[in-house]
Amino acid sequence: MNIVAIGLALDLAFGLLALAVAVFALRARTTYAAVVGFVSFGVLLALVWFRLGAPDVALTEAAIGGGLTGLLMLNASAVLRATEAAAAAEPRRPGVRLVALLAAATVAGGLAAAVLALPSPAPTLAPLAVAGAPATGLGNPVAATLMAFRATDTLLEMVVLVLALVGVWSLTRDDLWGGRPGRRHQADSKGVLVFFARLLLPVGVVFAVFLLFVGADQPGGAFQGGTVLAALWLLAIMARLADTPAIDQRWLRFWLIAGPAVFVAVGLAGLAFGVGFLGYPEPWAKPIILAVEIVKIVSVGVTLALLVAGPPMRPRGDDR
Amino acid sequence: MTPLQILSAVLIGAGVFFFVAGTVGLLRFPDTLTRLHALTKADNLGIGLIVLGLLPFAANALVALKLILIWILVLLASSTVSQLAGFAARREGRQR
Amino acid sequence: MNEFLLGSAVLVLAAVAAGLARVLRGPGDTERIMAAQLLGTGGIAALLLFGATADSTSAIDLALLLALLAAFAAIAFVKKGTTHECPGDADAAAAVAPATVSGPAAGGDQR
Amino acid sequence: MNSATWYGLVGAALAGIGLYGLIVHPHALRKILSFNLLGAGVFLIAGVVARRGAAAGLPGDPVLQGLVITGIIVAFAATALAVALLLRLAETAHTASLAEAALDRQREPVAGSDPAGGRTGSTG
Repeated sequence: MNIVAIGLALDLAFGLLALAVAVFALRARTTYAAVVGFVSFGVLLALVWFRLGAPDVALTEAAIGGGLTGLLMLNASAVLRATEAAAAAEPRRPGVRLVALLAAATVAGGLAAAVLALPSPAPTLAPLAVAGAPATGLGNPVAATLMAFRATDTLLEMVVLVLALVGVWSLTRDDLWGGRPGRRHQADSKGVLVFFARLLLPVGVVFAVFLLFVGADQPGGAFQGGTVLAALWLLAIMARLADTPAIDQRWLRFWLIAGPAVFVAVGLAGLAFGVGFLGYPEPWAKPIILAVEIVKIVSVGVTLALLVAGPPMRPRGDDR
Repeated sequence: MTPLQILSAVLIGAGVFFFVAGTVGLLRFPDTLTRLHALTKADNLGIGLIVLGLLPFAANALVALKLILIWILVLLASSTVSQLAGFAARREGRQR
Repeated sequence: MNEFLLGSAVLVLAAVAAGLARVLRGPGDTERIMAAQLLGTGGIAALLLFGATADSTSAIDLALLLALLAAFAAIAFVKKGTTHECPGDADAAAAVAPATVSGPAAGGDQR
Repeated sequence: MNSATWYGLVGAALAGIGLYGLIVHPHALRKILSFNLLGAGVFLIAGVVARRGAAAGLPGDPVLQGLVITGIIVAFAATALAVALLLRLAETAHTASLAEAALDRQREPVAGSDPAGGRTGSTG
């Protein structure tokens, strides 16, 4: 067996496993089991992304798909557990399965045909990205894409995160506005979880900062680091080392808008200095990008954690 | 093959063996707590031996440090999860 | 040596895939958590093994992230899936689901 | 067949699986989950296109990879909003099924303070 064949076997195994877990998440009886499957799927997908030569995407998928989305759905499935039986017992209209199967087969078949018919040689922007990278001072072309070539996308994405949070908060019951998101967590009488969280938090924070700084030249970056920070904060909340903050606090609001605001400020400064919106004057490009990223990591971390925590459910005074 | 490579191969092989053994235990053991016991073999020994086997390949000290940190994190995580899952299984009173 | 490392990765993955049958079969949610934990650990091992063939530091960073978050997900599973909710919590859970307090029913047959 | 094409086919299959679940499942949380599977399939195909664009010493087209990262984060934000909407729906309509919620609009109770738990489980 040569190395290419074993590599292909590995890819086949990853793909089949991912499909099997996806089918399980689709067919599982309880939502809880489906979410367990979905999180495993996220881990597998991260490995697939790595095999596809996209370690930056792999880090994002691992942090979001394997971490935050899973927690979000778990919270929801715990709250909705009693609604499952009714939904499962709902009378199905005949033919829905057949129509769904047809639609799914059509879409999957069409996409598969498109994949097989992709043009060769493939169009690519990789040479352009490599040529443009020195001007940004970044060694990681994906980071250069996110922070320079397609910086408007990243800016709008940060705005979308804040808008989504505004949407979530707008679902608050009137009497709970300004309260704390999520329910109170049970005290962990055995102390295992507290012990674990205390050990993990410092390691995790160091790793998040490491991801931020390594992101300039290697896979990593503020989004991935911010997601780790969000997960750590949520872990501290689960272990009751911290409580969710009341949503009308000034510092919270400050960090929510700090990321997009700094980004916009840098963009406007670019206009003022004649290099265009979100353009960076060349020798300053890397320090500016790094400054934006440092603000972004905190901003993203706070926003993502609050998105998972959901709208306020307890009055502000209801702390531990 | 140098002696170091042979040592590596033996360690990695042993690690793979514990992964297989852990899986077999997870599939074949009769109740939740014994399955938990099998799982910790894969988690602690399996990845530990593989990390030990990969250490000679580490390009520099930082990589080696990260490898060891991964092992410690997995150890920490698996013992915490085992404790919590064990409590949960006992509270549910299931002995399947 | 590289063939050996990649082959080991395939073996670990195959073992973990067999373990996934536990996720499918259950019987309880605890088993599902265990299988997910095994998949996470096995994924990390496979990643380290084939990362070593490619000399890439990003494989190790990804493995570190997975190790950090595997525990996070598993703890959330245990806390959300099998513990009983605090009876004092008068929130949506209590309103929507007055009968949340029954562990064994979680894996019951609803279809 | 090379690895990239294989993963492209996996992506196509994932999109199909996700779409099927989105249509068939009555429970809205399962719909959200299926939608995420669908999205994962589409992202994966984008990743395959990026992989095929490997050039200039890079393992893939970094611009497309950057866009996928943006896409994953935005998909997460949308998922969080959808879950919040669903939980609010369940709180007021006591069901997680969209069809049933539409039938139940007139039965609006006082939100979140109904200790009897409404009609959960009473259908069948």
